[in-house]
Amino acid sequence: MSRIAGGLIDRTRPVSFTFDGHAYQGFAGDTLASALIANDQRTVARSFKYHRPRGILSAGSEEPNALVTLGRGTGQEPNARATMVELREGLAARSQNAWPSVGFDLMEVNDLAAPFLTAGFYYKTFMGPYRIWERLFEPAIRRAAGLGVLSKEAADLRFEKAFAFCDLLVIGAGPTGLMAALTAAEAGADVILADEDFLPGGRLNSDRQEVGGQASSAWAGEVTARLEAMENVRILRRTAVTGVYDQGTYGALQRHAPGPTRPLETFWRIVARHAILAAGAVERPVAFANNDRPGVMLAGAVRTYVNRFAAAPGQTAVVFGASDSVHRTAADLRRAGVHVAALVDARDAPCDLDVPFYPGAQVERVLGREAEGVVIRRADGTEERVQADLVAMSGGWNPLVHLSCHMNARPVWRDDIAAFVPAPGAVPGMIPAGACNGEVTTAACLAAGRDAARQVVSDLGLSGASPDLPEAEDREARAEPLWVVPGKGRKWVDFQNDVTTKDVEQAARENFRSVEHMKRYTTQGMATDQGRTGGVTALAVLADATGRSIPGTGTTTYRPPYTPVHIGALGAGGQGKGFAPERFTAAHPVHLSMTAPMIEAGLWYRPSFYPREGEKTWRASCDREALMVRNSVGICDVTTLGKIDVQGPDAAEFLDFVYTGTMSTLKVGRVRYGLMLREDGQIMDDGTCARLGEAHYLVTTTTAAAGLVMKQMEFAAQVLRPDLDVRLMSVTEQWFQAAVAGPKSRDLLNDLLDAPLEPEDWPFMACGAVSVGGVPARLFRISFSGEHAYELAVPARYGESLFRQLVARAESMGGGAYGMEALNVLRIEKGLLTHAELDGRTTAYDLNLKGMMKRSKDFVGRAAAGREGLLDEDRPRLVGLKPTGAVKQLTAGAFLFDPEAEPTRPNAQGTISSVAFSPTLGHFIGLALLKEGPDRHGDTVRMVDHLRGISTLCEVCDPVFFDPEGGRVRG
Amino acid sequence: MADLTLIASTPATGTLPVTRGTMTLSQADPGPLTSIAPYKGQAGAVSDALQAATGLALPGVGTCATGKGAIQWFGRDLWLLSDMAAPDLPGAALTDQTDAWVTLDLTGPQGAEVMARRVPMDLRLAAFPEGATARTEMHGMMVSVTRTGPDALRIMAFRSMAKTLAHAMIEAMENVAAL
Amino acid sequence: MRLTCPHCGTRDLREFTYGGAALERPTGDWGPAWDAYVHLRENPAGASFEWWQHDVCATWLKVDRDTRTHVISQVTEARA
Amino acid sequence: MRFNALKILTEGLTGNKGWGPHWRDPDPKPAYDIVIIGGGGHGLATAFYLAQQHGLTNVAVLEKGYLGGGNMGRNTTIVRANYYLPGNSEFYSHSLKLWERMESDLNYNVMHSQRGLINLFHSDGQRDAAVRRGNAMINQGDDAILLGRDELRKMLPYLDHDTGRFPIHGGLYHPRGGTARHDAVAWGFARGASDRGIDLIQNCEVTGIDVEGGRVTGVQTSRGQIRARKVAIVTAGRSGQVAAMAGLRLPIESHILQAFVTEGLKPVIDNVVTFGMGHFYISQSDKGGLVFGGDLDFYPSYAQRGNLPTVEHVMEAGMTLMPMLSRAKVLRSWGGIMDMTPDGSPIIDKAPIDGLYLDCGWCYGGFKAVPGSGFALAHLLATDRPHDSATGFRLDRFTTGRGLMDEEGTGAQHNLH
Repeated sequence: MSRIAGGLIDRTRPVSFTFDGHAYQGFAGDTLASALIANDQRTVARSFKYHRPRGILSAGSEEPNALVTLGRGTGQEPNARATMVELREGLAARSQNAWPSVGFDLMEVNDLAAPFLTAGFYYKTFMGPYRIWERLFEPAIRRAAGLGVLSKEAADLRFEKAFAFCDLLVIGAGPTGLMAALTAAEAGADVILADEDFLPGGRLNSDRQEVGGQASSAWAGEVTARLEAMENVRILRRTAVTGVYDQGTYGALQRHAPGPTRPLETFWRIVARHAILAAGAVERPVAFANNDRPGVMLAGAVRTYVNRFAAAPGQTAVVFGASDSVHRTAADLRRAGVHVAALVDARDAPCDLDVPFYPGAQVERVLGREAEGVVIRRADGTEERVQADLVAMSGGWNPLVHLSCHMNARPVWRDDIAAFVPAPGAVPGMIPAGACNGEVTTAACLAAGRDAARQVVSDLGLSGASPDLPEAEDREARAEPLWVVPGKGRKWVDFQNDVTTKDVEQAARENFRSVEHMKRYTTQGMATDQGRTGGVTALAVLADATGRSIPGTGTTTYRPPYTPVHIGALGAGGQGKGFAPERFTAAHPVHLSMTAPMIEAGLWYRPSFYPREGEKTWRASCDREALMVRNSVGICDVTTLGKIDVQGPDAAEFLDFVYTGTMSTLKVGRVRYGLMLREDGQIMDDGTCARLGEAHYLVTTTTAAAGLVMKQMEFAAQVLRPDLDVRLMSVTEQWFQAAVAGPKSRDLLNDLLDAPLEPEDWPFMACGAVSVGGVPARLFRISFSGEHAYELAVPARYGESLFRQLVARAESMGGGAYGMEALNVLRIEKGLLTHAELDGRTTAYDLNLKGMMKRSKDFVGRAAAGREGLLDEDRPRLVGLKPTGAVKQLTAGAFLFDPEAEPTRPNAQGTISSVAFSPTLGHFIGLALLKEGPDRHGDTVRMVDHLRGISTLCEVCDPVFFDPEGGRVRG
Repeated sequence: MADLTLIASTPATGTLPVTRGTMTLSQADPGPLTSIAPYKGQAGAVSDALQAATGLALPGVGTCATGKGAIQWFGRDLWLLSDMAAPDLPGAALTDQTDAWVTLDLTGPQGAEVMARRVPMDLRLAAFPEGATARTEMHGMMVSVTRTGPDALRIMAFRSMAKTLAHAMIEAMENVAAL
Repeated sequence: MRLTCPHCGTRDLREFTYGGAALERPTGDWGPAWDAYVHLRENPAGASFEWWQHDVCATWLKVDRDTRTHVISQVTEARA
Repeated sequence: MRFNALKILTEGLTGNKGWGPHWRDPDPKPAYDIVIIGGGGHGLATAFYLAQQHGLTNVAVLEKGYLGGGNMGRNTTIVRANYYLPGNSEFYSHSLKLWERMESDLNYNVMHSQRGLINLFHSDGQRDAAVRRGNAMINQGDDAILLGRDELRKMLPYLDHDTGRFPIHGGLYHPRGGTARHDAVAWGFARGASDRGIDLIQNCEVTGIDVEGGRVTGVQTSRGQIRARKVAIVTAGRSGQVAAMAGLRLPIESHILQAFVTEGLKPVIDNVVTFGMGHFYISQSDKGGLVFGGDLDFYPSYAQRGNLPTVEHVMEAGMTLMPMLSRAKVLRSWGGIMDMTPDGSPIIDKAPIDGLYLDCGWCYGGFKAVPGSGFALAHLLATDRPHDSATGFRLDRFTTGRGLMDEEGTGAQHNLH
């Protein structure tokens, strides 16, 4: 055990966990990483390409190495960063990407082949012969690549999403963020403070320093408590702001402490009038040989483990860097009882610690598979080997500029701190402050936080005294950039993706000199940490290799998310039925009670057919239902058709504009069939238009197009014809509507309605008010079956009851309910259209409806429909088909050819849009779009359905198969 | 002609009321609903006529008024009268909407937290006080939200989506209760 | 992205639908003016005048928006 | 330098010092026979085929940034030939054949992987539409197989076949569909063109197109004037701006399409799966990342970034289709700028100005079209006749209404395809 005294862990609450099956103990307040360190687990993972053993590099979300799998089986979480996993009782973590074990991984053989696996090697080999890539090379590469394993089982994991609004979003709860939040909150602003960690404070919890006369961690705790007590402050712990979007919208992912019914995570969309980016900075590694070995750790992380988690990452340490902060690291290690074998400062700087000190020297390489020592190159050029199991390194700090780049701004280079900082004005409304903006002392961060908040307070028009700045460390921490140590060996710049300085140099030699080319060629920065630690180092190597400065070489941009986000969180609510609302008609319980299989139609559910005892196939039910309508009476729930109420002094003129036909001449109490075009002249939808009053119409649409039609009509009313006084209102939901179709439909209604229908008042295409059971209803004598038929509408609350009554009466008359299948048969028999024919590519001309376009008036789509190409004679146009060959089946989706032609694209003459078996006619019938179709009635064509393996000859005929004179519908 | 009685059924929300934590969701009956869309230049006259007939004038955008019945702003040039039959209003397009909506009442102190899981609007009391109403979106549904009390919100959605609405609300209530 | 509906105030993008470039519809038979209206686009990289609908209150809007930055400088009712 | 395993071996043994540039970085010459504006996939492929097919090498490709830096590096790398309408059908069929010989053409492993593509359907109507499309593919000589519920369940057991919002009835399987390594395609074409003598000029922004007497004479660039007998605009995402330099207005609106990749995972999705009802498509890269995308953000944009509603919709679609995804983490997102046309199909044609050629309007299908487009444009540039595979991509089809190729049937609103 390497547990030491002190720290911010709760020693009264021990926590048991396992790693690779071994039982360990940590404490509440530990991360998995700190607990593993405290239990002397050095190798915790394997790298992506070479499968090199890896330890823990960092103490934050920038961790490239220590990725583990949590849990097992359904719901297991691959690629969890040990540094971000809050230790909890029973946590079971496993190493990944290693076999048989993380200590002995056979794939480590890749490391021996490293000279042949350099940047981009795979672009230069594995080519041909035919399909050998898919069959041999690719499967091997795929198995070797990847990290953790995703369970293929669907887990029932609860994630959620939420919206939040605030005056000020403070991103990061380090010294800058805490001070900013406090300043704004005390002025009365509505503040959200978000921090990735479960403990606010940032580096105040990691470094030994005083703020306001007390330990910095205590000050952080005190401020957090003050903020928590304020009603105008919300502190979101464990929350990473992941993305910046337009007009002050921020995405943020909150992990929750586990609980039985709790969501795992909340994905927040935060709308903030202002934001302060106080994200801090992460430390850079130094590129020296074998800098990836377990035991090599960032110096700041070493301090975090020692000071905050009371876990010593080693017994004997070498500390290496070119900044004052490495001296601080050495001091903290000593205080923690870790032997500091060498403090190596690449600068020629003084040292006031009693440790072996190497000014002007560098750590040249690490010895051992897990660090056992280092080779130090002294200022005089001589070498010295020093034993150590911990190498703390610091190559300087990268301000966390990521969020400032999400709206395309590129960060700007500051030579004085050798780092990129956010571009001014990078995100409207967001002020970068503190370490992420290049501040290096605690005092400067506190002041920057307060100043940024003051600016926001003033912009919000608030006032109030700002809190006093607490006293804090103000010593200028001097640092010099330190990128690459000269010497042989492989030096890692991207630990996870195994990219070394050699790869970057080779990329430059191969002319991948643009930083984007280098990244994509070497994969540097493309791993789960997105190059957060080593990215700027890689840039420095590329700059050196191409003889340019770092800012002259460029920077890469950062895109959301800042830290990886579960698809389950971003897609919360989508699983199962949640993806889109479900719509049910009022008669849904009746359909279910009649055991009708329900099918989706848009968002609605509609009955497919109503099976009766003895009916073994859907066809048996469908045939019976279709014949029922032809011979007696059928009832069909047609509620889902869109219904739009159009009223106003100019309603008639308006409808003349949106329909191809003329609705202004329609008499009150009558219905007309109508076509609506898109402005490009092709059909958008068809339906009926009923005139209920002089200035009152009811438009029906197809189920699928209801929303689209409403939108286009509003557009026409508000944008195209604002001169017309008309009001549109959807009444789809208000009315339950049922079709009553068949020769006995009038008898049925006469038995049902409060007053019988006088035949002379109810000719075909009449409409009007009726009463049923005392309930005011609407009746339309319209037909989608070719039969004498009506549609009866009642307020939705009565829908279920009405449908039951209708079906019961129909059944007593030898009829019954019919579903979508029979409806489809009936309409095909009559050559009536659905979206199988109105597929968005057909014109009125194509469907033999050219006469419905009243070109003497303006209407939407009129001009474009007149384009010559839309009136070409050889366009596929609507016909009927009957099978005449040996095979008596037709299939929708089949193509049509001349009987002797090869069934290839150049010979295609058309396609079949709809087919049905007509029980009335006793054979299959189809609707098709055939070149010059209307001129080819009586011709024979061949139908070929390659996919279903069906081919047959058919006769081209009129698309109206049944009762072409329409006697039944009018009778 | 037969002796026939049609039985009314309520929107199919599943079993309500439901309580999760501090919050309760119940189905409300707002009585008759009528949409009122004044024609061009008629809003003032329609408001006057409505006031004369019912005591309720057309309220401003985003607000509602209550008296014997209630009237709420409901969209562009559109209001919704509830809990009373509509009077004759010649300057406006009226439609009966009584059966077009499912109406749920969400009561309890965490209404804003629950709604924050569902709609992209700030519904905290300070931003959305009593008398405020809004049209907004909830997971693919177009809804209306009205604050009917400090601890009470009323949500309306299309009747056909009653089940989805209730499910979405209950799930949000569960999450708030658990966190 | 957030747009400010003249009725409802500033709302999330998910409540809105883009409806095409804000062009004036020609009259008469098909010709170059119609081709320009239906097909051709200035497609500016910068200030762009667009029709949008605020779906939840049904208002069609004219939006002046920068296509490079998504900054919205003005929203009015379509025919305000 | 020819690439092969032996070369890797010898270089590996000698310190990898012998690798040379994949392409040259020449300064622009004062004049060329042909100038291609745009060093993306299509421009580079055009250059390669001009040299390989037509022996034309007095050609320059002008790129304002770095090669392959636009949509070529921001897509979901899907390669397929599964179109329904004539015009598209023969073009993508030809393009797929070029993919199948690309690695030997280029001596570059672009990791073209024909792992199969499946389009799901959820109703009888959608099945019929899928069959119609599959029949069109077979009419064209390509491959298509109809999968029923049970076959699909065996092939893709991880889908939520029954309890998702749109239960799955089956799929249209296109075995030759697949993916490729997008960047490598650009680099391979660049290397092939450069090796054959074509000048690839990076950091060279075209600022003007010179037209004299109705004829193109050259271009103005950030690196000076370059004269040319023929100029091709191959700048998807910026087509409108570049065409405007010649006074043209195009039937194109630029829209954002976002795409996503997860952290690396061991193999879990073997094919390309397309979920039309949810506007969602997904595959897994050889590195292990799940690469997926959805629909446009639906507003015009040049910002190369989108907003959350689309992001969330894509993720929700993923969750209803394959709930196992909940534990995968999105690592990176990006946005490409799509040239959206009124019928969703592209344009390869002469412009109404002599010597000016257009290759644009690829909507979001540009990646798979790279070789086909380069081949067809090279043919048009070299012969002034459209290639047989691309006779349908005429600019005037919108004006006349003849030969529209609206695969989605959504009409002339650019963003709806």
